[in-house]
Amino acid sequence: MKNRMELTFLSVSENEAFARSTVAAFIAQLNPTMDEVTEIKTVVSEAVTNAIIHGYNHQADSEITIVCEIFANKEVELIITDQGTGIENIYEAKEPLYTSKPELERSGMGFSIMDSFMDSLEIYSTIDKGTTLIMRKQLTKTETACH
Amino acid sequence: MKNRMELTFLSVSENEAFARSTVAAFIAQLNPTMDEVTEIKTVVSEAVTNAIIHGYNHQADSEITIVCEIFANKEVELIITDQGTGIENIYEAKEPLYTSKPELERSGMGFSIMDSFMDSLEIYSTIDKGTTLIMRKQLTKTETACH
Amino acid sequence: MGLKTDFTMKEHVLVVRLSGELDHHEAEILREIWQQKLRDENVRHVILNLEEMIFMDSSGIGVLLGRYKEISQAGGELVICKVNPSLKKIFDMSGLFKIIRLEDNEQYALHSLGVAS
Amino acid sequence: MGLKTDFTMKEHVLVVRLSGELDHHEAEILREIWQQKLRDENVRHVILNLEEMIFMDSSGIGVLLGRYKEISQAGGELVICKVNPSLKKIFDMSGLFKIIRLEDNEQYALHSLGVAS
Ligand SMILES: Nc1ncnc2c1ncn2[C@@H]1O[C@H](COP(=O)(O)OP(=O)(O)O)[C@@H](O)[C@H]1O
Ligand SMILES: Nc1ncnc2c1ncn2[C@@H]1O[C@H](COP(=O)(O)OP(=O)(O)O)[C@@H](O)[C@H]1O
Repeated sequence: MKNRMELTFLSVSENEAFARSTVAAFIAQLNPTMDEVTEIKTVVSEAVTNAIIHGYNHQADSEITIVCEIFANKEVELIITDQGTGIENIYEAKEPLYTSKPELERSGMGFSIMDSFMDSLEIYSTIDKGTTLIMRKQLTKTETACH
Repeated sequence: MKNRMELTFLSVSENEAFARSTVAAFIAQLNPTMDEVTEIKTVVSEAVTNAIIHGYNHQADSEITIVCEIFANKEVELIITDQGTGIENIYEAKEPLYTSKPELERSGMGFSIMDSFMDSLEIYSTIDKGTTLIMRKQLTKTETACH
Repeated sequence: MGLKTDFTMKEHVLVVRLSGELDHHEAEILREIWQQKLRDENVRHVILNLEEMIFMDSSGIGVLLGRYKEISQAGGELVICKVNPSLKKIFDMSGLFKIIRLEDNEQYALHSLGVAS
Repeated sequence: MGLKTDFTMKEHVLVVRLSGELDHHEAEILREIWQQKLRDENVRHVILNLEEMIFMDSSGIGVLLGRYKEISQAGGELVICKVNPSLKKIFDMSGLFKIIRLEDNEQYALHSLGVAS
Protein backbone atom coordinates (compact mmCIF):
# COMPACT_ATOMS: atom_id res chain seq x y z
CA MET A 1 0.00 0.00 0.00
CA LYS A 2 1.44 3.36 -1.06
CA ASN A 3 -0.54 5.70 1.15
CA ARG A 4 -3.64 5.74 3.32
CA MET A 5 -5.90 8.35 4.87
CA GLU A 6 -9.06 8.25 6.98
CA LEU A 7 -11.44 11.19 7.19
CA THR A 8 -14.31 11.43 9.69
CA PHE A 9 -16.70 14.40 9.63
CA LEU A 10 -20.12 15.55 10.77
CA SER A 11 -23.09 14.49 8.64
CA VAL A 12 -23.87 18.08 7.51
CA SER A 13 -24.36 18.88 3.83
CA GLU A 14 -21.67 21.59 3.97
CA ASN A 15 -19.16 18.72 4.29
CA GLU A 16 -20.11 17.08 0.97
CA ALA A 17 -17.82 19.43 -1.02
CA PHE A 18 -15.10 19.19 1.65
CA ALA A 19 -15.16 15.37 1.55
CA ARG A 20 -14.86 15.04 -2.21
CA SER A 21 -12.14 17.72 -2.52
CA THR A 22 -10.13 16.04 0.26
CA VAL A 23 -10.27 12.65 -1.50
CA ALA A 24 -9.38 14.36 -4.79
CA ALA A 25 -6.36 16.01 -3.12
CA PHE A 26 -5.28 12.67 -1.69
CA ILE A 27 -5.40 10.72 -4.99
CA ALA A 28 -3.58 13.59 -6.78
CA GLN A 29 -0.30 11.82 -5.96
CA LEU A 30 -1.32 9.11 -8.49
CA ASN A 31 -1.50 11.68 -11.30
CA PRO A 32 -5.09 10.86 -12.24
CA THR A 33 -6.68 12.21 -15.44
CA MET A 34 -9.30 15.00 -15.19
CA ASP A 35 -12.06 12.45 -15.88
CA GLU A 36 -10.78 10.11 -13.17
CA VAL A 37 -10.79 12.97 -10.64
CA THR A 38 -14.36 13.94 -11.64
CA GLU A 39 -15.55 10.33 -11.39
CA ILE A 40 -14.03 9.79 -7.96
CA LYS A 41 -15.31 13.14 -6.68
CA THR A 42 -18.78 12.22 -7.94
CA VAL A 43 -18.96 8.80 -6.27
CA VAL A 44 -17.70 10.30 -2.97
CA SER A 45 -20.37 12.99 -3.24
CA GLU A 46 -23.06 10.36 -3.93
CA ALA A 47 -22.02 8.12 -1.04
CA VAL A 48 -21.71 10.98 1.46
CA THR A 49 -25.06 12.46 0.36
CA ASN A 50 -26.72 9.04 0.76
CA ALA A 51 -25.39 8.77 4.30
CA ILE A 52 -26.72 12.26 5.15
CA ILE A 53 -30.15 11.95 3.53
CA HIS A 54 -30.91 8.22 3.92
CA GLY A 55 -28.53 6.89 6.54
CA TYR A 56 -28.98 9.69 9.05
CA ASN A 57 -32.24 11.18 7.78
CA HIS A 58 -30.75 14.70 7.89
CA GLN A 59 -29.69 14.49 11.58
CA ALA A 60 -26.60 16.65 11.53
CA ASP A 61 -24.84 15.34 14.63
CA SER A 62 -23.77 11.97 13.28
CA GLU A 63 -20.48 11.00 11.67
CA ILE A 64 -19.42 9.70 8.27
CA THR A 65 -16.03 8.08 7.71
CA ILE A 66 -14.10 7.80 4.43
CA VAL A 67 -11.01 5.58 4.21
CA CYS A 68 -8.94 6.00 1.05
CA GLU A 69 -6.07 3.66 0.23
CA ILE A 70 -3.88 4.04 -2.84
CA PHE A 71 -1.47 1.47 -4.21
CA ALA A 72 1.73 1.59 -6.24
CA ASN A 73 -0.11 0.07 -9.25
CA LYS A 74 -2.36 3.22 -9.25
CA GLU A 75 -5.36 1.42 -7.77
CA VAL A 76 -7.68 3.39 -5.48
CA GLU A 77 -9.87 1.88 -2.74
CA LEU A 78 -12.61 3.89 -1.05
CA ILE A 79 -14.51 2.71 2.04
CA ILE A 80 -17.38 4.97 3.10
CA THR A 81 -19.27 4.18 6.29
CA ASP A 82 -22.25 5.51 8.26
CA GLN A 83 -23.91 4.21 11.42
CA GLY A 84 -27.37 5.07 10.15
CA THR A 85 -30.65 3.27 9.42
CA GLY A 86 -29.20 0.76 7.01
CA ILE A 87 -30.73 -0.48 3.71
CA GLU A 88 -33.70 -2.88 3.85
CA ASN A 89 -33.35 -4.35 0.37
CA ILE A 90 -29.98 -3.73 -1.27
CA TYR A 91 -31.06 -5.34 -4.55
CA GLU A 92 -33.99 -2.92 -4.83
CA ALA A 93 -31.86 0.04 -3.71
CA LYS A 94 -29.39 -0.62 -6.54
CA GLU A 95 -32.17 -0.50 -9.13
CA PRO A 96 -31.52 2.45 -11.46
CA LEU A 97 -33.99 5.28 -10.74
CA TYR A 98 -35.21 3.56 -7.54
CA THR A 99 -35.42 6.00 -4.65
CA SER A 100 -37.18 5.81 -1.30
CA LYS A 101 -37.47 9.61 -1.23
CA PRO A 102 -38.98 10.84 -4.52
CA GLU A 103 -40.57 13.70 -2.59
CA LEU A 104 -37.06 15.08 -2.09
CA GLU A 105 -36.55 15.07 -5.87
CA ARG A 106 -34.02 12.28 -5.51
CA SER A 107 -33.29 10.79 -8.94
CA GLY A 108 -32.37 7.29 -7.67
CA MET A 109 -29.12 7.34 -9.65
CA GLY A 110 -26.57 7.30 -6.85
CA PHE A 111 -25.72 3.59 -6.94
CA SER A 112 -25.86 3.48 -10.76
CA ILE A 113 -23.29 6.28 -10.89
CA MET A 114 -21.04 4.47 -8.38
CA ASP A 115 -21.39 1.27 -10.44
CA SER A 116 -20.57 3.06 -13.67
CA PHE A 117 -17.72 5.29 -12.45
CA MET A 118 -15.89 2.69 -10.36
CA ASP A 119 -14.58 -0.78 -11.26
CA SER A 120 -16.34 -2.44 -8.32
CA LEU A 121 -18.96 -1.55 -5.69
CA GLU A 122 -19.72 -3.65 -2.62
CA ILE A 123 -22.60 -2.67 -0.32
CA TYR A 124 -22.77 -3.99 3.27
CA SER A 125 -25.72 -2.83 5.32
CA THR A 126 -27.50 -3.85 8.52
CA ILE A 127 -30.79 -2.31 9.66
CA ASP A 128 -30.26 0.22 12.48
CA LYS A 129 -26.49 -0.49 12.39
CA GLY A 130 -25.43 1.33 9.27
CA THR A 131 -24.01 1.00 5.79
CA THR A 132 -20.51 0.50 4.40
CA LEU A 133 -19.64 0.95 0.71
CA ILE A 134 -16.37 -0.44 -0.66
CA MET A 135 -15.42 0.87 -4.10
CA ARG A 136 -12.28 0.24 -6.17
CA LYS A 137 -10.92 1.86 -9.29
CA GLN A 138 -7.78 1.14 -11.33
CA LEU A 139 -6.43 4.47 -12.63
CA THR A 140 -4.86 4.46 -16.09
CA LYS A 141 -1.09 3.96 -16.03
CA THR A 142 -0.22 6.70 -18.57
CA GLU A 143 2.11 9.32 -17.09
CA THR A 144 0.69 12.17 -19.15
CA ALA A 145 -2.13 12.75 -16.70
CA CYS A 146 -2.55 16.28 -15.40
CA HIS A 147 -2.62 16.89 -11.65
CA MET B 1 -19.60 23.43 17.84
CA LYS B 2 -20.30 24.33 14.23
CA ASN B 3 -18.39 21.59 12.49
CA ARG B 4 -15.79 18.93 13.18
CA MET B 5 -13.43 16.74 11.16
CA GLU B 6 -10.77 14.15 12.02
CA LEU B 7 -8.01 13.21 9.60
CA THR B 8 -5.66 10.28 10.10
CA PHE B 9 -2.83 9.60 7.63
CA LEU B 10 0.47 7.77 7.23
CA SER B 11 3.56 9.50 8.64
CA VAL B 12 5.12 10.07 5.20
CA SER B 13 6.42 13.52 4.20
CA GLU B 14 4.24 13.52 1.05
CA ASN B 15 1.28 13.94 3.43
CA GLU B 16 2.51 17.21 4.93
CA ALA B 17 1.06 19.28 2.06
CA PHE B 18 -2.10 17.14 2.01
CA ALA B 19 -2.66 17.65 5.75
CA ARG B 20 -2.32 21.43 5.70
CA SER B 21 -4.45 21.89 2.55
CA THR B 22 -7.19 19.68 4.06
CA VAL B 23 -7.29 21.76 7.26
CA ALA B 24 -7.26 24.95 5.15
CA ALA B 25 -10.23 23.63 3.10
CA PHE B 26 -12.09 22.78 6.30
CA ILE B 27 -11.70 26.20 7.94
CA ALA B 28 -12.66 27.96 4.67
CA GLN B 29 -16.27 27.90 5.87
CA LEU B 30 -15.27 30.50 8.48
CA ASN B 31 -14.18 32.95 5.77
CA PRO B 32 -10.64 33.36 7.15
CA THR B 33 -8.31 36.08 5.89
CA MET B 34 -5.35 35.08 3.67
CA ASP B 35 -2.97 35.59 6.63
CA GLU B 36 -5.10 33.40 8.89
CA VAL B 37 -5.07 30.61 6.30
CA THR B 38 -1.28 30.89 5.94
CA GLU B 39 -0.77 30.84 9.72
CA ILE B 40 -2.96 27.79 10.23
CA LYS B 41 -1.40 25.95 7.29
CA THR B 42 2.05 26.72 8.74
CA VAL B 43 1.32 25.42 12.25
CA VAL B 44 -0.23 22.24 10.82
CA SER B 45 2.86 21.77 8.66
CA GLU B 46 5.14 22.29 11.67
CA ALA B 47 3.23 19.88 13.91
CA VAL B 48 2.96 17.16 11.24
CA THR B 49 6.65 17.52 10.33
CA ASN B 50 7.60 17.24 14.03
CA ALA B 51 5.63 14.01 14.32
CA ILE B 52 7.34 12.57 11.23
CA ILE B 53 10.91 13.63 12.05
CA HIS B 54 10.94 13.54 15.86
CA GLY B 55 7.93 11.51 16.93
CA TYR B 56 8.38 8.65 14.47
CA ASN B 57 12.00 9.20 13.51
CA HIS B 58 11.15 8.92 9.81
CA GLN B 59 9.41 5.51 10.12
CA ALA B 60 6.79 5.84 7.42
CA ASP B 61 4.28 3.24 8.64
CA SER B 62 2.94 5.12 11.63
CA GLU B 63 -0.11 7.36 11.82
CA ILE B 64 -0.73 11.01 12.63
CA THR B 65 -4.20 12.31 13.54
CA ILE B 66 -5.49 15.87 13.20
CA VAL B 67 -8.83 16.85 14.77
CA CYS B 68 -10.18 20.25 13.73
CA GLU B 69 -13.21 21.78 15.42
CA ILE B 70 -14.69 25.12 14.40
CA PHE B 71 -17.22 27.15 16.36
CA ALA B 72 -19.92 29.66 15.49
CA ASN B 73 -17.83 32.46 17.07
CA LYS B 74 -15.15 31.74 14.39
CA GLU B 75 -12.81 30.00 16.83
CA VAL B 76 -10.65 27.14 15.52
CA GLU B 77 -9.29 24.27 17.63
CA LEU B 78 -6.59 21.92 16.31
CA ILE B 79 -5.53 18.71 18.07
CA ILE B 80 -2.55 16.93 16.47
CA THR B 81 -1.45 13.58 17.85
CA ASP B 82 1.30 11.01 17.25
CA GLN B 83 2.09 7.79 19.08
CA GLY B 84 5.83 8.38 18.78
CA THR B 85 8.83 8.73 21.11
CA GLY B 86 7.47 11.61 23.13
CA ILE B 87 9.32 14.74 24.34
CA GLU B 88 11.77 14.40 27.25
CA ASN B 89 11.79 18.02 28.34
CA ILE B 90 8.94 20.11 26.99
CA TYR B 91 10.32 23.32 28.49
CA GLU B 92 13.62 22.85 26.66
CA ALA B 93 11.88 21.78 23.44
CA LYS B 94 9.86 25.03 23.38
CA GLU B 95 13.06 27.10 23.57
CA PRO B 96 13.35 29.16 20.38
CA LEU B 97 16.10 27.73 18.12
CA TYR B 98 16.40 24.58 20.29
CA THR B 99 16.50 21.42 18.17
CA SER B 100 17.58 17.89 18.97
CA LYS B 101 18.48 17.34 15.32
CA PRO B 102 20.75 20.18 14.12
CA GLU B 103 22.41 17.70 11.76
CA LEU B 104 19.14 17.65 9.80
CA GLU B 105 19.35 21.45 9.41
CA ARG B 106 16.36 21.81 11.72
CA SER B 107 16.01 25.46 12.75
CA GLY B 108 14.32 24.76 16.10
CA MET B 109 11.55 27.22 15.30
CA GLY B 110 8.54 24.91 15.09
CA PHE B 111 7.11 25.53 18.55
CA SER B 112 7.93 29.28 18.41
CA ILE B 113 5.95 29.54 15.18
CA MET B 114 3.01 27.66 16.71
CA ASP B 115 3.16 29.97 19.77
CA SER B 116 3.26 33.07 17.60
CA PHE B 117 0.66 32.10 14.97
CA MET B 118 -1.93 30.64 17.34
CA ASP B 119 -3.61 32.12 20.42
CA SER B 120 -2.75 29.13 22.60
CA LEU B 121 -0.54 26.03 22.42
CA GLU B 122 -0.73 23.13 24.89
CA ILE B 123 1.81 20.27 24.63
CA TYR B 124 1.08 16.89 26.26
CA SER B 125 3.78 14.26 25.83
CA THR B 126 4.74 10.94 27.43
CA ILE B 127 7.97 9.12 26.62
CA ASP B 128 7.39 6.15 24.27
CA LYS B 129 3.64 6.93 24.26
CA GLY B 130 3.47 9.95 22.03
CA THR B 131 2.69 13.66 21.82
CA THR B 132 -0.53 15.65 21.53
CA LEU B 133 -0.62 19.36 20.65
CA ILE B 134 -3.78 21.40 21.27
CA MET B 135 -3.84 24.79 19.53
CA ARG B 136 -6.60 27.40 19.41
CA LYS B 137 -7.07 30.51 17.30
CA GLN B 138 -9.86 33.10 17.26
CA LEU B 139 -10.37 34.24 13.66
CA THR B 140 -11.25 37.88 13.10
CA LYS B 141 -14.99 38.51 12.91
CA THR B 142 -14.93 40.84 9.88
CA GLU B 143 -17.04 39.49 7.02
CA THR B 144 -14.85 40.96 4.32
CA ALA B 145 -12.46 38.04 4.48
CA CYS B 146 -11.66 36.35 1.18
CA HIS B 147 -12.20 32.62 0.86
CA MET C 1 -16.13 25.63 -4.47
CA GLY C 2 -19.81 26.54 -4.11
CA LEU C 3 -22.43 27.32 -6.72
CA LYS C 4 -23.02 30.78 -8.22
CA THR C 5 -26.45 31.43 -9.76
CA ASP C 6 -27.53 34.17 -12.17
CA PHE C 7 -31.16 34.71 -13.21
CA THR C 8 -32.20 37.18 -15.94
CA MET C 9 -35.52 37.60 -17.76
CA LYS C 10 -35.64 38.02 -21.54
CA GLU C 11 -39.24 38.77 -22.40
CA HIS C 12 -41.09 35.73 -21.02
CA VAL C 13 -37.99 33.53 -20.90
CA LEU C 14 -36.03 33.03 -17.66
CA VAL C 15 -32.31 32.57 -18.34
CA VAL C 16 -30.55 30.64 -15.55
CA ARG C 17 -26.73 30.61 -15.53
CA LEU C 18 -25.03 28.26 -13.06
CA SER C 19 -21.30 28.21 -12.30
CA GLY C 20 -19.27 26.04 -9.90
CA GLU C 21 -20.33 22.81 -8.23
CA LEU C 22 -23.91 21.54 -7.87
CA ASP C 23 -24.28 18.91 -5.16
CA HIS C 24 -26.97 18.09 -2.60
CA HIS C 25 -26.03 21.05 -0.36
CA GLU C 26 -26.25 23.55 -3.24
CA ALA C 27 -29.29 21.84 -4.83
CA GLU C 28 -31.38 22.57 -1.72
CA ILE C 29 -30.55 26.27 -2.04
CA LEU C 30 -30.94 26.38 -5.84
CA ARG C 31 -34.40 24.76 -5.68
CA GLU C 32 -35.60 27.52 -3.30
CA ILE C 33 -34.34 30.44 -5.40
CA TRP C 34 -35.38 28.92 -8.73
CA GLN C 35 -38.94 28.16 -7.54
CA GLN C 36 -39.10 31.70 -6.12
CA LYS C 37 -38.18 33.13 -9.55
CA LEU C 38 -40.77 30.95 -11.30
CA ARG C 39 -43.41 32.32 -8.94
CA ASP C 40 -42.33 36.00 -8.97
CA GLU C 41 -41.58 36.52 -12.67
CA ASN C 42 -44.04 35.91 -15.50
CA VAL C 43 -42.02 32.92 -16.71
CA ARG C 44 -43.12 30.85 -19.66
CA HIS C 45 -39.90 29.11 -20.80
CA VAL C 46 -36.54 28.58 -19.09
CA ILE C 47 -33.05 28.43 -20.61
CA LEU C 48 -30.36 26.79 -18.44
CA ASN C 49 -26.76 27.72 -19.33
CA LEU C 50 -24.29 25.24 -17.78
CA GLU C 51 -21.13 26.52 -19.47
CA GLU C 52 -19.37 27.24 -16.17
CA MET C 53 -20.64 24.21 -14.25
CA ILE C 54 -17.58 22.19 -13.32
CA PHE C 55 -19.18 19.52 -11.11
CA MET C 56 -22.62 17.94 -10.72
CA ASP C 57 -23.82 14.81 -8.93
CA SER C 58 -27.24 13.10 -8.98
CA SER C 59 -28.68 15.78 -6.69
CA GLY C 60 -28.16 18.22 -9.58
CA ILE C 61 -29.99 15.90 -11.96
CA GLY C 62 -32.81 15.71 -9.42
CA VAL C 63 -33.28 19.47 -9.12
CA LEU C 64 -33.19 19.88 -12.93
CA LEU C 65 -35.79 17.14 -13.45
CA GLY C 66 -37.94 18.70 -10.74
CA ARG C 67 -37.91 22.10 -12.47
CA TYR C 68 -38.47 20.46 -15.87
CA LYS C 69 -41.69 18.89 -14.55
CA GLU C 70 -42.94 22.16 -13.05
CA ILE C 71 -42.13 24.19 -16.18
CA SER C 72 -43.72 21.72 -18.61
CA GLN C 73 -46.81 21.29 -16.40
CA ALA C 74 -47.21 25.07 -16.67
CA GLY C 75 -47.08 24.78 -20.45
CA GLY C 76 -43.52 26.04 -20.83
CA GLU C 77 -40.26 24.48 -22.05
CA LEU C 78 -36.83 23.97 -20.43
CA VAL C 79 -33.90 24.21 -22.83
CA ILE C 80 -30.33 23.44 -21.70
CA CYS C 81 -27.26 24.85 -23.45
CA LYS C 82 -23.48 24.75 -23.21
CA VAL C 83 -23.13 21.51 -21.24
CA ASN C 84 -19.58 21.42 -19.89
CA PRO C 85 -17.66 18.26 -20.99
CA SER C 86 -17.04 17.17 -17.38
CA LEU C 87 -20.84 16.74 -16.96
CA LYS C 88 -21.18 14.67 -20.11
CA LYS C 89 -21.06 11.25 -18.43
CA ILE C 90 -23.62 11.98 -15.78
CA PHE C 91 -26.00 13.65 -18.26
CA ASP C 92 -25.79 10.68 -20.64
CA MET C 93 -26.42 8.27 -17.74
CA SER C 94 -29.47 10.22 -16.58
CA GLY C 95 -31.05 10.14 -20.05
CA LEU C 96 -31.93 13.80 -19.43
CA PHE C 97 -31.51 14.67 -23.09
CA LYS C 98 -34.20 12.23 -24.11
CA ILE C 99 -36.72 14.58 -22.53
CA ILE C 100 -34.99 17.97 -22.31
CA ARG C 101 -33.96 19.84 -25.47
CA LEU C 102 -30.28 20.77 -25.82
CA GLU C 103 -29.19 23.83 -27.81
CA ASP C 104 -25.69 25.06 -28.64
CA ASN C 105 -25.93 28.42 -26.88
CA GLU C 106 -28.27 31.00 -25.41
CA GLN C 107 -28.86 32.75 -28.76
CA TYR C 108 -30.06 29.58 -30.49
CA ALA C 109 -32.14 28.67 -27.46
CA LEU C 110 -33.77 32.11 -27.27
CA HIS C 111 -34.35 32.06 -31.01
CA SER C 112 -35.99 28.63 -30.81
CA LEU C 113 -38.33 30.05 -28.15
CA GLY C 114 -39.33 32.98 -30.35
CA VAL C 115 -37.32 35.63 -28.55
CA ALA C 116 -35.00 37.99 -30.42
CA SER C 117 -31.62 37.32 -28.74
CA MET D 1 1.11 22.28 -4.60
CA GLY D 2 4.75 21.22 -4.80
CA LEU D 3 7.91 23.25 -5.30
CA LYS D 4 9.35 24.23 -8.66
CA THR D 5 13.07 25.11 -8.80
CA ASP D 6 15.00 27.00 -11.48
CA PHE D 7 18.81 27.36 -11.42
CA THR D 8 20.72 29.60 -13.85
CA MET D 9 24.33 30.82 -13.79
CA LYS D 10 25.19 34.44 -14.46
CA GLU D 11 28.97 34.63 -14.64
CA HIS D 12 30.01 33.32 -11.20
CA VAL D 13 26.59 33.95 -9.61
CA LEU D 14 24.04 31.12 -9.22
CA VAL D 15 20.46 32.46 -9.52
CA VAL D 16 17.94 30.22 -7.73
CA ARG D 17 14.23 30.82 -8.42
CA LEU D 18 11.73 28.92 -6.22
CA SER D 19 7.96 28.80 -6.82
CA GLY D 20 5.21 27.03 -4.89
CA GLU D 21 5.37 25.57 -1.38
CA LEU D 22 8.58 24.78 0.55
CA ASP D 23 8.00 22.36 3.43
CA HIS D 24 9.99 19.49 4.93
CA HIS D 25 9.17 17.13 2.04
CA GLU D 26 10.35 19.63 -0.59
CA ALA D 27 13.28 20.88 1.50
CA GLU D 28 14.87 17.42 1.44
CA ILE D 29 14.75 17.45 -2.37
CA LEU D 30 15.83 21.10 -2.70
CA ARG D 31 18.87 20.54 -0.46
CA GLU D 32 20.11 17.74 -2.74
CA ILE D 33 19.75 19.68 -6.00
CA TRP D 34 21.09 22.93 -4.60
CA GLN D 35 24.20 21.28 -3.10
CA GLN D 36 24.71 19.45 -6.42
CA LYS D 37 24.68 22.83 -8.27
CA LEU D 38 27.13 24.34 -5.78
CA ARG D 39 29.51 21.45 -6.47
CA ASP D 40 29.10 21.26 -10.25
CA GLU D 41 29.12 24.95 -11.22
CA ASN D 42 31.89 27.39 -10.39
CA VAL D 43 29.65 29.24 -7.94
CA ARG D 44 30.90 32.21 -5.93
CA HIS D 45 27.68 34.03 -4.90
CA VAL D 46 24.03 32.95 -4.88
CA ILE D 47 20.89 35.02 -5.51
CA LEU D 48 17.62 33.52 -4.23
CA ASN D 49 14.44 34.86 -5.88
CA LEU D 50 11.36 34.02 -3.79
CA GLU D 51 8.81 36.05 -5.76
CA GLU D 52 6.64 33.01 -6.53
CA MET D 53 7.03 31.28 -3.18
CA ILE D 54 3.55 31.10 -1.67
CA PHE D 55 4.24 28.94 1.41
CA MET D 56 7.24 28.16 3.63
CA ASP D 57 7.54 26.57 7.05
CA SER D 58 10.57 26.25 9.37
CA SER D 59 12.00 23.47 7.18
CA GLY D 60 12.45 26.12 4.47
CA ILE D 61 14.24 28.41 6.90
CA GLY D 62 16.50 25.48 7.80
CA VAL D 63 17.53 24.70 4.23
CA LEU D 64 18.19 28.42 3.52
CA LEU D 65 20.34 28.79 6.64
CA GLY D 66 22.20 25.62 5.74
CA ARG D 67 23.09 26.94 2.27
CA TYR D 68 23.93 30.37 3.72
CA LYS D 69 26.55 28.72 5.94
CA GLU D 70 28.04 26.69 3.09
CA ILE D 71 28.17 29.66 0.70
CA SER D 72 29.73 32.06 3.23
CA GLN D 73 32.24 29.44 4.39
CA ALA D 74 33.32 29.22 0.72
CA GLY D 75 33.85 33.00 0.71
CA GLY D 76 30.67 33.81 -1.22
CA GLU D 77 27.47 35.71 -0.39
CA LEU D 78 23.77 34.73 -0.42
CA VAL D 79 21.39 37.53 -1.39
CA ILE D 80 17.61 37.08 -1.21
CA CYS D 81 15.17 39.14 -3.33
CA LYS D 82 11.43 39.52 -3.88
CA VAL D 83 10.22 38.03 -0.61
CA ASN D 84 6.51 37.28 -1.09
CA PRO D 85 4.32 39.00 1.56
CA SER D 86 2.90 35.68 2.80
CA LEU D 87 6.42 34.71 3.96
CA LYS D 88 6.96 37.98 5.80
CA LYS D 89 5.98 36.72 9.26
CA ILE D 90 8.10 33.61 9.24
CA PHE D 91 11.14 35.48 7.86
CA ASP D 92 10.85 38.18 10.53
CA MET D 93 10.53 35.50 13.22
CA SER D 94 13.61 33.66 11.97
CA GLY D 95 15.74 36.80 12.10
CA LEU D 96 17.12 35.65 8.74
CA PHE D 97 17.50 39.21 7.50
CA LYS D 98 19.86 40.05 10.31
CA ILE D 99 22.43 37.83 8.60
CA ILE D 100 21.30 37.51 4.96
CA ARG D 101 21.19 40.59 2.67
CA LEU D 102 17.83 41.43 1.06
CA GLU D 103 17.66 43.22 -2.29
CA ASP D 104 14.62 44.47 -4.22
CA ASN D 105 15.11 42.34 -7.34
CA GLU D 106 17.56 40.22 -9.30
CA GLN D 107 19.04 43.21 -11.19
CA TYR D 108 19.95 45.07 -7.99
CA ALA D 109 21.28 41.87 -6.46
CA LEU D 110 23.41 41.04 -9.52
CA HIS D 111 24.65 44.62 -9.68
CA SER D 112 25.60 44.53 -6.00
CA LEU D 113 27.63 41.40 -6.71
CA GLY D 114 29.50 43.09 -9.56
CA VAL D 115 27.68 41.33 -12.39
CA ALA D 116 26.17 43.24 -15.30
CA SER D 117 22.50 42.26 -15.15
N1 LIG E 1 -26.28 5.11 3.36
C1 LIG E 1 -27.57 4.72 3.20
N2 LIG E 1 -28.34 4.40 4.28
C2 LIG E 1 -29.62 4.00 4.12
N3 LIG E 1 -30.24 3.87 2.91
C3 LIG E 1 -29.52 4.16 1.81
C4 LIG E 1 -28.17 4.60 1.88
N4 LIG E 1 -27.71 4.82 0.61
C5 LIG E 1 -28.75 4.51 -0.22
N5 LIG E 1 -29.83 4.11 0.49
C6 LIG E 1 -31.14 3.66 -0.08
O1 LIG E 1 -30.91 3.29 -1.43
C7 LIG E 1 -31.78 4.05 -2.28
C8 LIG E 1 -31.09 4.35 -3.60
O2 LIG E 1 -29.96 5.21 -3.37
P1 LIG E 1 -29.39 6.06 -4.61
O3 LIG E 1 -29.20 5.14 -5.77
O4 LIG E 1 -28.25 6.86 -4.12
O5 LIG E 1 -30.64 7.01 -4.99
P2 LIG E 1 -31.17 8.31 -4.21
O6 LIG E 1 -30.11 8.76 -3.26
O7 LIG E 1 -31.41 9.28 -5.30
O8 LIG E 1 -32.42 7.83 -3.52
C9 LIG E 1 -32.09 5.30 -1.46
O9 LIG E 1 -33.30 5.91 -1.91
C10 LIG E 1 -32.19 4.75 -0.06
O10 LIG E 1 -33.47 4.13 0.13
N1 LIG F 1 6.05 15.17 17.99
C1 LIG F 1 7.25 15.18 18.60
N2 LIG F 1 7.75 14.04 19.13
C2 LIG F 1 8.95 14.02 19.75
N3 LIG F 1 9.74 15.11 19.90
C3 LIG F 1 9.29 16.28 19.40
C4 LIG F 1 8.05 16.39 18.72
N4 LIG F 1 7.87 17.67 18.33
C5 LIG F 1 8.97 18.36 18.74
N5 LIG F 1 9.83 17.52 19.40
C6 LIG F 1 11.10 17.91 20.04
O1 LIG F 1 11.08 19.31 20.24
C7 LIG F 1 12.21 19.93 19.59
C8 LIG F 1 11.82 21.29 19.07
O2 LIG F 1 10.83 21.17 18.03
P1 LIG F 1 10.66 22.38 16.98
O3 LIG F 1 10.53 23.66 17.76
O4 LIG F 1 9.61 22.01 16.02
O5 LIG F 1 12.07 22.44 16.24
P2 LIG F 1 12.68 21.46 15.15
O6 LIG F 1 11.58 20.64 14.59
O7 LIG F 1 13.30 22.38 14.18
O8 LIG F 1 13.69 20.62 15.89
C9 LIG F 1 12.57 18.95 18.49
O9 LIG F 1 13.92 19.11 18.10
C10 LIG F 1 12.31 17.61 19.18
O10 LIG F 1 13.40 17.28 20.02
